Amino acid sequence: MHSKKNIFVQGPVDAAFIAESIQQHSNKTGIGAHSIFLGQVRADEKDGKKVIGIAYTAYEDMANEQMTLIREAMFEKYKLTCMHVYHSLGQIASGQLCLFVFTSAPHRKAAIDACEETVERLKAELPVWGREIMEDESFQWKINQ
Amino acid sequence: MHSKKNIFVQGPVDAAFIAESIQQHSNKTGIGAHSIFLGQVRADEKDGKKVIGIAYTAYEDMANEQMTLIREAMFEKYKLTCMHVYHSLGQIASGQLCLFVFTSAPHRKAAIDACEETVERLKAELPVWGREIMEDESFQWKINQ
Amino acid sequence: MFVEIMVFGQLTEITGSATVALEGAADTDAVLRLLQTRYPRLTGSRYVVAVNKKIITENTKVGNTDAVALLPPFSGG
Amino acid sequence: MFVEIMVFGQLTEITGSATVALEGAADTDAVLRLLQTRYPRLTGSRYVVAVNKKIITENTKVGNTDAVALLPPFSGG
Repeated sequence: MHSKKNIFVQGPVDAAFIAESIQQHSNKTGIGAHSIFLGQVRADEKDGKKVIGIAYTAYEDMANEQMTLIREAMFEKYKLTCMHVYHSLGQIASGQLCLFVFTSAPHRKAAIDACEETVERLKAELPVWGREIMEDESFQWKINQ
Repeated sequence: MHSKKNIFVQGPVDAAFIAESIQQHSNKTGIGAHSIFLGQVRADEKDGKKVIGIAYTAYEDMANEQMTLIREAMFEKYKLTCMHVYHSLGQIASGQLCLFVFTSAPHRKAAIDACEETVERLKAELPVWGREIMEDESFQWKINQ
Repeated sequence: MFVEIMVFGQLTEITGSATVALEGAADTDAVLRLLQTRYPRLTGSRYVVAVNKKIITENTKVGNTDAVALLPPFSGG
Repeated sequence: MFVEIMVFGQLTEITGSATVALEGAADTDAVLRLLQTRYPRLTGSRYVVAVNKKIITENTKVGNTDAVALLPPFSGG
């Protein structure tokens, strides 16, 4: 469970995939709580131009190794049953999902805290870059808050 | 959006319903983050007997009114785009989902904080009762931590 | 004065039903006295009282149009 | 000594490609000096250097089997 996984998926995360992931936990009857975070591409307006999508690239090998470290730290710190992370690569249109973080635990506090901490850490620590595509086909590089 | 809604569903919350709820937000392109909490019935062991399910009852009218107050407080306190809450009634087997809290916002902090606070408040404030059904058909009333 | 009391959760095991009709109670203190006389096990039980879907913390007048409810500790979610 | 440098994100707009081959750099300080000479706009850019998928904070020896990468500020999620 703690070995190196590939978190990247080509294109958006789709809702059916999320449903399937949730469904797969119904036989883990020690779980009492799931916490899910979803990142959705926002149609921000920048300098009067609308963002129509974000194109994601990553240093995939390094990101997957770093994610393994984050995952191990989360299992160390919180009493978790499982944890799954998926990040999109390629162009994701506004309104589509680009990030799916899913933690499960016997009790809610562990699931909720681990999910939030994982989101914060992966935004800060994973070598992933988003290029915002504008409606006029110009672009600018995303900056995380 | 802030008018009184019915949060109760008969039977478990199913994964396909969650997927549909997520999907319905893809046209709200001001959203950047979704936070979801799911409660799953745990197969706890109590006095050597396994919990096979929980039967939920509620003072529905009062719970829906109280949930309206919580919802209004969340929209007041956090910059949210939307918020949805569903709670099961009737018997829910271990491994099935009994609670679905779903908050969406332009930015992650509001979505995450509102989701967690809503979960805490609804567990403390909604007149809902769970009766844990044991494998030998005996039962005991659930106590929230 | 006729009041119908709604009873929930584990308290229904004491009352044997989800509603209890009471005669001659004009306020919540009187309601509780009558109920505890009829169902002595209520005395040792934890619950709060709601009138018209609001939890009350002091004695409150009630009549036959009021929704009075006994609520044991919540355990939803 | 031949080193291939991986370049990511907005830095690829400066280098014009995702990899840059360098000759004659034995450590990361030398790599950066050569890169900044070849691509002057790098000097004003924010980035960190990773060697073998770990971010380094001080000068590090590199050879042709090491994975050297220039990483601008992350913006995933």
